[in-house]
Amino acid sequence: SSGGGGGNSGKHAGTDKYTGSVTVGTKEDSTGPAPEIEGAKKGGNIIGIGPSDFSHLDPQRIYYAWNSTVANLYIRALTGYKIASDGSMKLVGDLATDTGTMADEGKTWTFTLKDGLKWDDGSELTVEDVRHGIERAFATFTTEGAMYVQSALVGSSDFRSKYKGPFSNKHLDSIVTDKAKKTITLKLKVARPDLNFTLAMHSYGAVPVGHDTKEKYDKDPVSAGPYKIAQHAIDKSMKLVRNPHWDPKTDAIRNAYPDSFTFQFGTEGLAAADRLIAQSGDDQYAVMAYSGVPAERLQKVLTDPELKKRTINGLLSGLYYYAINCKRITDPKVRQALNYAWPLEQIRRIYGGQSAGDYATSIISPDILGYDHQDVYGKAKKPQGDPEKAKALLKEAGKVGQKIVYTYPKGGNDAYEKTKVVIVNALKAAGFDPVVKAVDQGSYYDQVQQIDNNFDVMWFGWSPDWPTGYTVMQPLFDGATIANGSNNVSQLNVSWVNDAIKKNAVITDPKAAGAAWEELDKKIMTELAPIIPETFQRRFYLYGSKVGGALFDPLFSGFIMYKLHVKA
Amino acid sequence: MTPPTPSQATPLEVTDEDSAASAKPATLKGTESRSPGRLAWTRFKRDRTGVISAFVVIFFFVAGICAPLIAKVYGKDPYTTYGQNDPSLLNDFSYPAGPNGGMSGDFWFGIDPQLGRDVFTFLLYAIRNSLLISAATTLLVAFFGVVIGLTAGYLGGKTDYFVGRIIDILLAFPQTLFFIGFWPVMLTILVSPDEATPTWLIVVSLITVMTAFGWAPIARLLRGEVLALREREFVEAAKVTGASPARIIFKELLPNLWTPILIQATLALPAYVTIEAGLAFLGVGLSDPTPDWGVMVQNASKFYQGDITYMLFPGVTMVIFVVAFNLLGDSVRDALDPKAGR
Amino acid sequence: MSNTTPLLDVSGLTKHFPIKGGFPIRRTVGAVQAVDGLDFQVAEGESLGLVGESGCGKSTTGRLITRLMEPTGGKITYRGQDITHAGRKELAPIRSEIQMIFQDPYASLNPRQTVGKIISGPMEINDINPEGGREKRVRELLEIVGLNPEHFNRFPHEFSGGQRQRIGVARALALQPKLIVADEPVSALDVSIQAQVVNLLQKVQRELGIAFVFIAHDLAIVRHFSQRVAVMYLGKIVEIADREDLYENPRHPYTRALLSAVPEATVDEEPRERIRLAGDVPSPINPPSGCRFRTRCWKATEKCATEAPPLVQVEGNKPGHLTACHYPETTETVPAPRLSKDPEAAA
Amino acid sequence: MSTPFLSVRDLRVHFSTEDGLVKAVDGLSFDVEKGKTLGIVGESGSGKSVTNLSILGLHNRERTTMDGEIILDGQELLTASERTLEKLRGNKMSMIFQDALASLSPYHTVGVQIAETYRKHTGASKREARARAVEMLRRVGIPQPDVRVDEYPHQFSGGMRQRAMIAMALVCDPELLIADEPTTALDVTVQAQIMDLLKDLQQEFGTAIIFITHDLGVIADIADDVLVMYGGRCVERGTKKEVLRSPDHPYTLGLMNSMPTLNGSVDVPLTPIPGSPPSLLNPPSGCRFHPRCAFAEKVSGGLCSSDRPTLEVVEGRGSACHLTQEQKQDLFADFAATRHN
Amino acid sequence: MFRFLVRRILGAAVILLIISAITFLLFYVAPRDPARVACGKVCTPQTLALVKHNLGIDDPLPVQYWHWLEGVFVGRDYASFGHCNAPCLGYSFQNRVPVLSLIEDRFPTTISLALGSAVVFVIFGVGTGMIAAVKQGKALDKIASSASLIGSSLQIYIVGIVAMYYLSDEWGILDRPNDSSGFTDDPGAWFSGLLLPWFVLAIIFTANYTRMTRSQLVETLSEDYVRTARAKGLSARTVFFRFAWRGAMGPIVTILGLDLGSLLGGAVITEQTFGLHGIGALSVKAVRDNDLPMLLGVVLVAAGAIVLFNIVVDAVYALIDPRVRLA
Ligand SMILES: Nc1ncnc2c1ncn2[C@@H]1O[C@H](COP(=O)(O)OP(=O)(O)OP(=O)(O)O)[C@@H](O)[C@H]1O
Ligand SMILES: Nc1ncnc2c1ncn2[C@@H]1O[C@H](COP(=O)(O)OP(=O)(O)OP(=O)(O)O)[C@@H](O)[C@H]1O
Ligand SMILES: [Mg+2]
Ligand SMILES: [Mg+2]
Repeated sequence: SSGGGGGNSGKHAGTDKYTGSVTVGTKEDSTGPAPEIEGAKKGGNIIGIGPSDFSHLDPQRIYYAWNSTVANLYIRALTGYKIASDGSMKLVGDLATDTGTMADEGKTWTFTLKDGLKWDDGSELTVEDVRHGIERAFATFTTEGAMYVQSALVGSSDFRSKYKGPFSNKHLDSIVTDKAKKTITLKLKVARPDLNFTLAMHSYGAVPVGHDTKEKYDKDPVSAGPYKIAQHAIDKSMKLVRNPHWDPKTDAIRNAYPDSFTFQFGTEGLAAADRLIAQSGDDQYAVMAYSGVPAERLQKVLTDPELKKRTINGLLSGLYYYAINCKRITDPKVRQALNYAWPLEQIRRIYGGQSAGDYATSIISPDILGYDHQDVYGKAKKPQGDPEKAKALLKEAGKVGQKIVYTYPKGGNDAYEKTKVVIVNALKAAGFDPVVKAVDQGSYYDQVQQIDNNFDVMWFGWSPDWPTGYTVMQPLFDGATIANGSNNVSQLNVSWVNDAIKKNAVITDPKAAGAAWEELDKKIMTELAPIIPETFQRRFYLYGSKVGGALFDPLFSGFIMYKLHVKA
Repeated sequence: MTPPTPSQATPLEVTDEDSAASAKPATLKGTESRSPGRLAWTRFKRDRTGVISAFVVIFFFVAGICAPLIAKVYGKDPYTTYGQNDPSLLNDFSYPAGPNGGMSGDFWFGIDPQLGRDVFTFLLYAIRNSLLISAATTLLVAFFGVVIGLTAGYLGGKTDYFVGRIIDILLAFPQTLFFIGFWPVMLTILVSPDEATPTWLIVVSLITVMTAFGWAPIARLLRGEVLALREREFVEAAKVTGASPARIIFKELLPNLWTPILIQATLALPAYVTIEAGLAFLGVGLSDPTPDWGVMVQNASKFYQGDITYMLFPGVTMVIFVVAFNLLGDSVRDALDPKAGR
Repeated sequence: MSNTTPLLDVSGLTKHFPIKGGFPIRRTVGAVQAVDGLDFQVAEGESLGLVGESGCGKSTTGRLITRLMEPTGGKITYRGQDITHAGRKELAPIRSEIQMIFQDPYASLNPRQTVGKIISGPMEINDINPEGGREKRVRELLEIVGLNPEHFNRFPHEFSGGQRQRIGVARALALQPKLIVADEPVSALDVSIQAQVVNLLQKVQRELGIAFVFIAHDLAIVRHFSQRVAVMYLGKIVEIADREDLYENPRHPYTRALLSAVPEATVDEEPRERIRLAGDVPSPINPPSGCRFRTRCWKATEKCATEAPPLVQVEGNKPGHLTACHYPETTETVPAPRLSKDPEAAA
Repeated sequence: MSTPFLSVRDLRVHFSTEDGLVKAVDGLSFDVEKGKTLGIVGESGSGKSVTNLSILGLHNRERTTMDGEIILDGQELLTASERTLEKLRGNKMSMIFQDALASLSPYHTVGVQIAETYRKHTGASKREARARAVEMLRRVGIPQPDVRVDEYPHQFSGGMRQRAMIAMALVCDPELLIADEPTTALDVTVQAQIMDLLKDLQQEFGTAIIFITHDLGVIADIADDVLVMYGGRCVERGTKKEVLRSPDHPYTLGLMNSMPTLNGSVDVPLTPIPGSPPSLLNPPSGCRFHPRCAFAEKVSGGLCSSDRPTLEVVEGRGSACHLTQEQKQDLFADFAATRHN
Repeated sequence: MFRFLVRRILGAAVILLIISAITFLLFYVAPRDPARVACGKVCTPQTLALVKHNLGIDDPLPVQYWHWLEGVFVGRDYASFGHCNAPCLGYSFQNRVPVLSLIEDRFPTTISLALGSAVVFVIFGVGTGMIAAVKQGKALDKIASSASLIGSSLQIYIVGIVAMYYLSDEWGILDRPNDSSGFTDDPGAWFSGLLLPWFVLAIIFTANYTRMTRSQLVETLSEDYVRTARAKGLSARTVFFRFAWRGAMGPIVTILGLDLGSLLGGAVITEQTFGLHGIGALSVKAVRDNDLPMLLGVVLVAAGAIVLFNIVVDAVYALIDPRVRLA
């Protein structure tokens, strides 16, 4: 609290090891119950503090990670990730007995349901419910969820024109269920060797056919997990209590120690951090639900041993980067120059220094299968930027004084107001003519995802939906996806890239696939430089001193709610 | 007769005797007369608090106006990221490495976290910008408020009704919401999509929108004053001699409204300083790296736990300025309107 | 003089102030009949006194004549020219000839203007450039009204009430008017000062030949100042006559009552016969039918309630002495009874 | 002679203001007898109201210095405590103010305002007090008093307000009534009504009245004794007849001469008093009237501008002037010729 | 009174209608697309069109406004949500619940904040003002006057933060602001959760009331009718409270009405500073989310509160001052 900071402390305060090395588990691994956590006892209430309410509770409308932190407590899909206390992940069967059986080079997938699965009203969870969850994703109101499975099932990204969803009492022919055998078979139009990963997304969680209230389901979903929603004041608070019909023996993933969870919304990161630093009253039982300790509090939290003890941290699964609009900046040399010029060090310093994360030097992030350190532009050595090299490249391209319109979302994260300053300085030093054009965060994505936008460099971020290269490369660089609203904001449309994506996508061996994606990464960065990778951000979360079992979720980058417990 | 016994005026009265008796000195006295303005000025000069606060306020304005000069002499500017350029100035968490917010002989008020800019010059320019915006807004608001209020009040009838309804709507409109909801949007319309929004445009539009809302209460107040003044006999006297409405409004009424106008202005200026800062605090209005009080407070509000110094400078200077200006306003009011006891 | 056109001719002058009300849409629901059908003339150089109780419409009449207000009805002719509804432009040439002096010496001078500006303002507006410049004229005027000409740079608040009223007179004189409407010019002044201003006005009237409409409620001052006097009651003239006629031979009961109520600073004589009027002047929104004075009149009959008495020369009056009464007083008329204190009885 | 009912001795009331010390009343003495009316005349600012507010002790004690003696029925008022005064005000002595609209509370009905005084001093019940208020309103001639009692002052006409004010002042049958220009703002017809009313009430109860006015005509109508004030001092005292018939001070004379009358000659101009009233911040030295006095030169040695003339009262009659009795006879006679009656 | 109320409420309705139309128009002036939010992480043009249709924003502007008005006056049918009874302010784009239900949910906080702090600042402000007026010119008066001046110069976003830091985080005297318990479900928690915001709001507002009360009282204390009351022999207390204070109340009530009007419309900065969930927070969120129905809702609530309190103030004024006639 007193003025001044004190000298440079040297190393960052996070763990050094990347946590997210994922493997595919066996049937054994998929059998419940989940391993007990040492010293954990049942009972109590855990409080989750967050800036805003979960945007969706309906499984088919859940996509974003923060929704998934709570979805984990009541939604179950065919597969899921079993996370060990060291942070390593295993893909296991959740509703299914294992991670499924692939046939037909990845075009046919079959899963068998476990016994004893029940909804929170005691009725049985059947294969029909699982199918319903997938078919529901075609409905007109489930626009927010993932689309991989739908596209794969009908073989078109405009899948709603092929199938209107289950409410017209028609089922997809491409899904075959067998109630007696408890099996469900998906027959895809295109090969998807990693469909078992895809199906772990909450977007494909099961929904009871008999209790589907369509749009209204979003407010009051039925639980298949250990907790169910008891009370929900939108944007203010939500309370989850035990689901008595959840049987731990059917669940290899989840523990369920607290009797209840209470989420309190409307507390921004800074205030939440302050609350947990003070931890008065019930705040001892609180965790920062999904927004971490902001840059401004890192020093306080990490330099105070008592506070530091109450943190967890980990790298975000995603990549923060700056997309270069290849339609406007057509010369790869200029894009390379931008990569050289970018002041990664200054930016990270604003984010809070070394503790805030690692410099990103590639497209694929460390959590992804097959990650291999690579650094085309030598950013690890010269993170502050290399204006000379950049200038030389610019000169070569004959584009000295090139105007660069840089944009970022205004109003969300104040750090971007600061990073823009160092970016402008760096660009100027490298011989560019930077123009800053902030866009109100409410319409930011809308605007940068317009094909004919007027931005050259756009702040952007991407989290893969499951930890394989496909979920990074395909959405970001597949030329076929270019359209208004597409995530290929670089608007990269290069045939060899498109081909490589297609080819890599069907490699069934995870190891080989990983290597192939890595290679593509390197090639894209070297030859095309459509983006400027910025950081693999590290996030710190505070929790109250009475909270036990705090563990960083490598997938959703928050607390693993179902592993928390109240300390005596 | 009991009511009209203004004792204050009595000592000033010119009696016929003294003029008749001494014609020569009367000539001299005749020219130096005590206008109501001068009287107010003498009253003001006697008010110690008022004079001191006037000096404080003037000090702020001078500091603001001379900011570039001072910065030049001092040898720093508010935009250079000293801390980023010289890594020893900021620690690993981007807080100033030195104690007390990095205050030193080089950086008198320290440097700011994250970017490591010079707080002293930043503050100077912040004062400059904040005062510029609020002073301009005050002037404009007063101008439009006066013109519209005067016209509506004097003309009455349909004009008055129409203006009155517009004022009703403006006063009922939630202004903060307008600012956070619509102002940024309107800005984007004005600027070509691949050009940076120039700071002058932000400033101008900010002033414009604040003026658009701000004139209404002043106009309403002045309208009321005009309605009262309009019934005064000296206005009728002017009408009897054939004065045009314009002449009556500007030559007869306006000089009598300087007191309420000045009072409103002294209330408005500090209010606009805080409104503008409040908007910047909410993230609309001026924003980094444009120096501004509100921007500084907003920044500081995030760092105060680790670096209270940074909060201290903008917070304390702003409070001092507003307090001084309010005190000054009070004294001006007392001087202009001695009866409204305070 | 009587056959030449009078300077000012007022006939049937009426002013009704609308009263807004109604529900749900506002509209005019009634009217304050402030002035209701006045007829009188003012000859050149003549002073007409206008007296009556508060609220009887004296000031309204003054404002109508000076065209500060738009009449609701009737006609105002100035030197043969109809100015009843003349606009600002049409009035321009006449403006300088009809001026006004106001009651309140504090409110009638703009506190933010110097005396010089106040007096030269009218000249500026009417673009009059007297020989030797306006400033010289201002000094002259100040001299005329008995103020130190060196004081033209001072502000009104530096003067006493009487002096301010002189400034008001100087302003009125600046345009060399033919007619001055003086609305209670001395009622706000102290007794000792009143006389100063009355004398000044009298001097001005005589020396410059200016006609006056002199509004007052002090009967003694009107008598002193005006050759002809009109008595108003509730928006109407009840009696108009030459000074001597009116004060010595009042024919309207109201005039009599008014005169008898004036307290006099004499102790020698036997107390005069007093007529005590009960109650107050009725509201001009709903004036009594017929003769408006009947509610307070001790002679009122049925006729008074149904028939409004015309303003005519009643029997026994000299020419020009007009009275509006069905039962005019004669000198022998039995004095009015001292009314009981309960005004209900009279109402 | 018995001790007078009210006796004011050498009263001095000074206000300290921003501009300096205002000597509003500067050495004033007079008596009032029971059942009699003392008329106080004087120009605006001569200290009439200030004098009478001191009797009731209504000045702000912190900003006013008061000296001298005010004895009401044997009780010293100037030094009396606020509690003593509270008991006397509205009860034994009461006051009627000029501007009835401003002086009546706009927030309470007339009846309540009257009843409240009565309850305070008699401890009567609400109902009794209300009945008393109705009775008082009837007594001062307000029509339909039982209805009017529940109306607010702004619903009354000017004359009725003044009556209500009188009713309020008289509700506890005070022994001393101070009327501060109660009729100045009213029309002559209403003024006559009010004065009749006061006279009747005085006859009935034998109240002592101090009647303040600037109109000698009103004095002639109502007063028994007259006190003429100028610049915070008394310049002349006497019975009404004495003062009006043979004024003994140039100021009184001037006042009379400057008033037009209903039956004097109209062709002679009025004779005003030149100049304007004195400032009380820097009052003229010596006799305060001397700058405006037509006879100041007639007194040798510039006495008028250097010495304050003493007021010598013999049997209630006296004036403060440096002129000798002979001079006065000479000079005043000339002057009287120009009178308008 | 009845006529006054009817007339004024009609006028208020017209104002609100105009304001809603302006808001509607201004919203669409912006190059922003509320559909994007509901379009998910991967947003194809087809999905976007679908979302637009779902939200009812594929109609032309006047039609949309007409539908909205219809909803307000006669209710409205939604394809996906069914019937929404009048007055229906629409469904929130972002939260997909009726706007009205969200507002109802947030209003208790806003009311608690406004009324609670009003109680504090009126009691303290008026009390101090009274003392200052009685002790005019004395030390106490001077202290009160200067304290109130400094108080009124403070800003919530400075004092609030500092107070929160010291009073609750560092010293633990007061609880951190928290509005999770309503008055009805846990009065104790409700009280302690709002104490700090009340306190801080009160510091800033008290000052105005002190100054206002003082100057009004100084004025009324010198009124003639107060002098009359003293002349009647009434005690100083009675004179002060029954007469002087009665006269001073009108303007104070006016200001209080205006303050309450704007506080009830949502104190954006206050709620932002303390992290409370009132109308102010809701409006900030509506803006961030491009949530037009929500934005319209909060704009109308805020404007409505102001307009309503204007009417209330006028009515109360007429009750205080019998001279005022309502028309
Ligand atoms: N409270 C006060 N503070 C300062 N000066 C005062 C105060 N009250 C009265 N005076 C001054 O004292 C003088 C006498 O005032 P006072 O009211 O007694 O006059 P008055 O004879 O009643 O005049 P009027 O006929 O106008 O009522 C005036 O000059 C007035 O300005
Ligand atoms: N602008 C106006 N609107 C409505 N009524 C008015 C207006 N001006 C005057 N009146 C009314 O007209 C009537 C006559 O008013 P006017 O001022 O002419 O009376 P007055 O004889 O001059 O009275 P006073 O002696 O009090 O000056 C009064 O009842 C007054 O209330
Ligand atoms: Mg007086
Ligand atoms: Mg008048």
